[in-house]
Amino acid sequence: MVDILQLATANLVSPVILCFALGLVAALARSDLSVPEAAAKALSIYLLFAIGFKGGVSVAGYGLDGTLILTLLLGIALSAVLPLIAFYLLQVLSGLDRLNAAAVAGHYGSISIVTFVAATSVLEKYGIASEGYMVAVAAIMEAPAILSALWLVSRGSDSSARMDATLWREILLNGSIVLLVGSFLIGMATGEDGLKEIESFIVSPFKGVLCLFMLDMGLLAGRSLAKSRKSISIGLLAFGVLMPLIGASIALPLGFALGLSSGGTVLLMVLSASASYIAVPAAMRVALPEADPGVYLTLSLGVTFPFNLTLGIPLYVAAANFLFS
Amino acid sequence: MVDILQLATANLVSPVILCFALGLVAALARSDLSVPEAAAKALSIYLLFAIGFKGGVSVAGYGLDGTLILTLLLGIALSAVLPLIAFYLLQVLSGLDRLNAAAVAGHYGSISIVTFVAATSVLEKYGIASEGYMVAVAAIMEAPAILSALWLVSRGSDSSARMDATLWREILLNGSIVLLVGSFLIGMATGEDGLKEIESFIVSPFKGVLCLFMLDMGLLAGRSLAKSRKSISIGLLAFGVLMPLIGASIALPLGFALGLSSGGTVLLMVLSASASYIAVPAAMRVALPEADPGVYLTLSLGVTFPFNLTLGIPLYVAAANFLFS
Amino acid sequence: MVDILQLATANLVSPVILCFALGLVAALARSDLSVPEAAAKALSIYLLFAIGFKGGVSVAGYGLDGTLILTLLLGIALSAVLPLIAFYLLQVLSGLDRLNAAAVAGHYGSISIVTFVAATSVLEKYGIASEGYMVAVAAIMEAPAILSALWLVSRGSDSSARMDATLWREILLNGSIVLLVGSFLIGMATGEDGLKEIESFIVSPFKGVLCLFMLDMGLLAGRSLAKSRKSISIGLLAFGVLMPLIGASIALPLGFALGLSSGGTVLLMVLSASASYIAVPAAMRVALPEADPGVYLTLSLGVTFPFNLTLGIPLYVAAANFLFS
Amino acid sequence: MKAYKAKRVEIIIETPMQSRLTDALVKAGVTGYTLLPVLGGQGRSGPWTREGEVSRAGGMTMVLCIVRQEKLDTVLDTAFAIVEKHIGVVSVTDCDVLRAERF
Amino acid sequence: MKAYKAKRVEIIIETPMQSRLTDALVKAGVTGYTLLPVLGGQGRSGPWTREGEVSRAGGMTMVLCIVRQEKLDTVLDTAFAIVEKHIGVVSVTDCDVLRAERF
Amino acid sequence: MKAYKAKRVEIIIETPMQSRLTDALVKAGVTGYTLLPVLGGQGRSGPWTREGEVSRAGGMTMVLCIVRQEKLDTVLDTAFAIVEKHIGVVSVTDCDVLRAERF
Ligand SMILES: Nc1ncnc2c1ncn2[C@@H]1O[C@H](COP(=O)(O)O)[C@@H](O)[C@H]1O
Ligand SMILES: Nc1ncnc2c1ncn2[C@@H]1O[C@H](COP(=O)(O)O)[C@@H](O)[C@H]1O
Ligand SMILES: Nc1ncnc2c1ncn2[C@@H]1O[C@H](COP(=O)(O)O)[C@@H](O)[C@H]1O
Ligand code: NA
Ligand code: NA
Ligand code: NA
Repeated sequence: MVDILQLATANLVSPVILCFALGLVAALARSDLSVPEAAAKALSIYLLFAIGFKGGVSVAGYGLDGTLILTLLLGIALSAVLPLIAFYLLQVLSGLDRLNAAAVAGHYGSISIVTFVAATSVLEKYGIASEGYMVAVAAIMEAPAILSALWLVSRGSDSSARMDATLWREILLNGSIVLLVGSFLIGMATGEDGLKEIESFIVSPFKGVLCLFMLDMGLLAGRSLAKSRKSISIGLLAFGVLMPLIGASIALPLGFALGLSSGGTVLLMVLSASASYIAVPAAMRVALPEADPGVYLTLSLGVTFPFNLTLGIPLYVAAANFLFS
Repeated sequence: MVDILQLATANLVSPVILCFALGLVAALARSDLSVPEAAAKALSIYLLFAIGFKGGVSVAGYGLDGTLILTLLLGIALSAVLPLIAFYLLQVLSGLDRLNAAAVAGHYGSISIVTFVAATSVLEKYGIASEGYMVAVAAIMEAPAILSALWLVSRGSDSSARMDATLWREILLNGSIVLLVGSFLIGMATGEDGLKEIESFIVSPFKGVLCLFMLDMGLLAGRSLAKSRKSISIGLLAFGVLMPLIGASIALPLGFALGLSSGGTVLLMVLSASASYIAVPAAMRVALPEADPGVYLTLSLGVTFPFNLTLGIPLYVAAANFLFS
Repeated sequence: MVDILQLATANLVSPVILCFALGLVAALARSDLSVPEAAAKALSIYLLFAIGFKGGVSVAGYGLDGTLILTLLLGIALSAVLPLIAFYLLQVLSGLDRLNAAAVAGHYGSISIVTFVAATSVLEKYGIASEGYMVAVAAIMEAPAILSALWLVSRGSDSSARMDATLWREILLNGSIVLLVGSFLIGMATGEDGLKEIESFIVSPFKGVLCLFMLDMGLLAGRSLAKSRKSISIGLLAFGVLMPLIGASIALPLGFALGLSSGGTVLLMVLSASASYIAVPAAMRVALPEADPGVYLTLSLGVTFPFNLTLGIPLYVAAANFLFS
Repeated sequence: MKAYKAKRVEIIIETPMQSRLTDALVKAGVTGYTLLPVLGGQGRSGPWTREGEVSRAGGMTMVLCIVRQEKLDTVLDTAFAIVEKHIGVVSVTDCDVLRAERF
Repeated sequence: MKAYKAKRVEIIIETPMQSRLTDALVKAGVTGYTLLPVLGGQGRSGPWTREGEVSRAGGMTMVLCIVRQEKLDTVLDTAFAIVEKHIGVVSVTDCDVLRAERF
Repeated sequence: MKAYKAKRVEIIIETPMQSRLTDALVKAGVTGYTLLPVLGGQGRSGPWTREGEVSRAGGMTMVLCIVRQEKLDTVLDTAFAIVEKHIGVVSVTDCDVLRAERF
């Protein structure tokens, strides 16, 4: 227990978390502090590129072990199944109608890449190694959850989910997936030599860039909380905290059973515990326009994201530590 | 004297100054060279974050000495009083009406954070230490001057100054103050450990980023000079050069008396000598819409800023050196 | 021959090239991956500043040798004459009308600074030194080609080329020329001392930034290919590959005769071989509005740029190696 | 200068729907359209802004489409079918255009 | 497609005043508004551009507000009270809107 | 609120031509204009977008110019002379403005 508390405290006073807090406070105090949209997008391109590339280089170095395929399949399964659990939990905890519950559920099957990145840098700090291909697992977990969400809606009588080929292409070829997978492959192809060439761009300044991105995430989270506070009931709030714990608890034994390292298992837990706020919301606006973004964005960005960032990640690290030692 | 000249010359051939000069020349020659607005804002976020964070870390390291509170109070006093002097000087030197004179005066009580940043890197170059909390003094000096300016206007019969609660909130919670103070507190909380994590983002590339920002400042200064040359009389020009010298001369003995280090005193001089071009203009557009931005922006950005950058800072360093040794 | 192949292969698996390929594939697959306009411009400002500055520093270090003036004159001559050759070649290879042929020809006399930058980092990788002032040659080669293109048009009866003083100013003072020449002069003025101050900004992360810029170039090239595939005939395609080879072949003996180093000769070849996609297209929209951008942009960005990047540069290096050893 | 009567259709639509709308407009026979960025706004679903956003989900785009009067109904039907379930605003103004052959 | 008459009010206002204007418009009963970025321009106070700006002071924003005809006067009075002493432009156009219940 | 009749001229023009157009408009006697950014669009010359662009060549800018009715013809002639050989769109709408003395 002490261990967790220490981890959590150490985690809380890191620049990364405090930058998030600064953004949150600034937005709630209605400061006009803001990161230009183009700069925020540039920061996210940098982070995706760096994290994908480093994952690829690490795979090039240590080779692909047999568990890669299995972990990818597990990722798909988790992404597809977690929404069903989330949907059920939402009906127990909140009065959300089928449509909105399905939309929210879709977000929790998918993943938040910034939570993943934050977890990676916590692991690094404690010298815990992890499989480089977890980046590929992250990429593959983005989309299946959307399907599950639409299936959940289509079971209802008043089905209005719209899924067409264009939407499929948009989801599978959305910028962040393409960049993550692409830079992963580039990292694999160029290996350590490639890394050496661009190390002082993607490795050394990485954490500082993450700080600025977290500032922006804090601003977004604060703004969405300030705007949609009313649409988030106690039940939904409870969901936003419980669901990541459930996701992580499911991922933990599975990662262990599959033979992932303790670091890899933590990352799988983080992927399961985190909720999308980029790819899924965009898909939902097209496929389920009647669902209220105030609900799903606020839950994902304003509740679950900060929870994972502050308490979740140290908890998952401690739990994996416990199981693996 | 030789010392000052040397300092000034060495200062003038630094990449930071030359980048400013490049921007100035490009704008005056009507080149279409420009930095996108989003990029300029991103650069300023970086600079504010880095300077605040490093200030905080240095306070965490050396502790808060007793003079902090006094220096903050002194900062408030300087920011409030300098506009009165500026107002008087303007009436002596130029035919500016009360409204415009008050608006200009407000800019000179407040501060220019880029001038502050430029001074910091000159100090660093010469290995002159300064109090980390000067960053907090910079933040606290932003707003009081605005009040003084509005008070100066309200004394006139045709008062049209408008100050409401919203404007107050906007001034006190404006993005740059929040970011500067916030990152200062983050630096204080995380200390050297935090700095180590993000050092290669906020320390090593700092000066290079400053160069690009100065290029943009040069473009802005040049554009404002090209546009408003006519509205700047000889009297106003003299004011733009005299006022910083007066501000610095007032700050010098006060900093010394308060027991600030020589570096800290230089920074206090720079804060007093510099004129705002971000926070105050925005406030003036709301509170004194009839005042002409062509006058106050051109003076602040086109005259006083380059003066401080090129001649002022070395002069202040030399003066402090002289007094402290 | 083995040498070239090795060079080409090593070149192909570098992160820089693969990032270009990623962008190309993403655009052709119609992914929504994109770099915000402001970010792309910021990246290009960084690259121009860094390459100009480093060129200037290297001139400050090794001094200006007598060939500088001659090389500049040669650059002007190449830029002015290559369009004539290109124009003739286009009439042989394609059915392009006079107007469009002249517009395309203008692009090939001018230069692509990113190709130049990419070549520089290939040279660096192999430890091949080059004259720092080649940056100035790059700058001077931007504009003369535009004149030649307009002259080619004006010879036709239905002359509609419009060249006025404003356009002249726009071309000669266009942002990239001013920034390149300006930072070159700054580098010359501040020398190694200046470089040391900003080295960790403009040297270490350079290649990483280039990667992201190449990603964007790939996206642009892919988009322009996807859009204008139909307007590019086999003849034009052949031109897009032949013309750089011709340009480089002309530059090789001239660089050698002039006494340039082998690295400098490679850069001169690259400048001759590359086609503009920033300055010239903008000038053509004003001066030759009836020419089809789908033709000249696609050729320059979609055909010649990738050709130089992947096969051209290693070929030029190998050819210069052969001649100089 | 001879000017011709036409209709200026202005549609503010969620960014993720924009390509669907413009593809449909082109199918419906418009000769062109122009996209303008939108910074933020407010409506029944509350205020929003693009500042700091990474996702396209929350934003809106303005689609401006100038059409001949006789095409207006087709264009509005097309637009309506797409914006129907979505938030967004469609407005039509009379205008005069130069170079009528372009529309 | 049934369309309804409405008024399209377009206000170009200094960015630091934008939130005051839109707050006032909402109080005056408009159902929504849209903010468009402005790159630059020229007027009696000379030319300006947003390029490279860090401060919000020098820029302008376009506020677009579609209102029912009967609300127009209230909206214009509100707008005028705020832009009165400020630089900026207010224009009103007749327009037709779909989904009138939204306005 | 007293409003005055005026004309709202909206010109979508290639960015490299913008300064020529606005210089000419000012010479032709307009009291001001406003520049709006354009994200992308489609026309006879195909679709385009500003995303990732470094060159100004491929983009367009919207020039908005409110003029008194009596100046309209001069303004349109001026605009036409410049956009004539270029891609781009010119449209004119009737509008009411506040503060007529500004135009
Ligand atoms: N009356 C209006 N005038 C202008 N824009 C509006 C209006 N109503 C809504 N909008 C825009 O449409 C978006 C969605 O509106 P709504 O569907 O009412 O939430 C808003 O955020 C505004 O950008
Ligand atoms: N006639 C006009 N048409 C369009 N925009 C205008 C006009 N006059 C002024 N503006 C805009 O309003 C701003 C301020 O105008 P002014 O108050 O005349 O300086 C200008 O910079 C333009 O952006
Ligand atoms: N009917 C239209 N409505 C709105 N914008 C148009 C229209 N036609 C063309 N445009 C704009 O003008 C640009 C050039 O059109 P074009 O000259 O037809 O290629 C397009 O890319 C659009 O941005
Ligand atoms: Na998840
Ligand atoms: Na001051
Ligand atoms: Na060339």
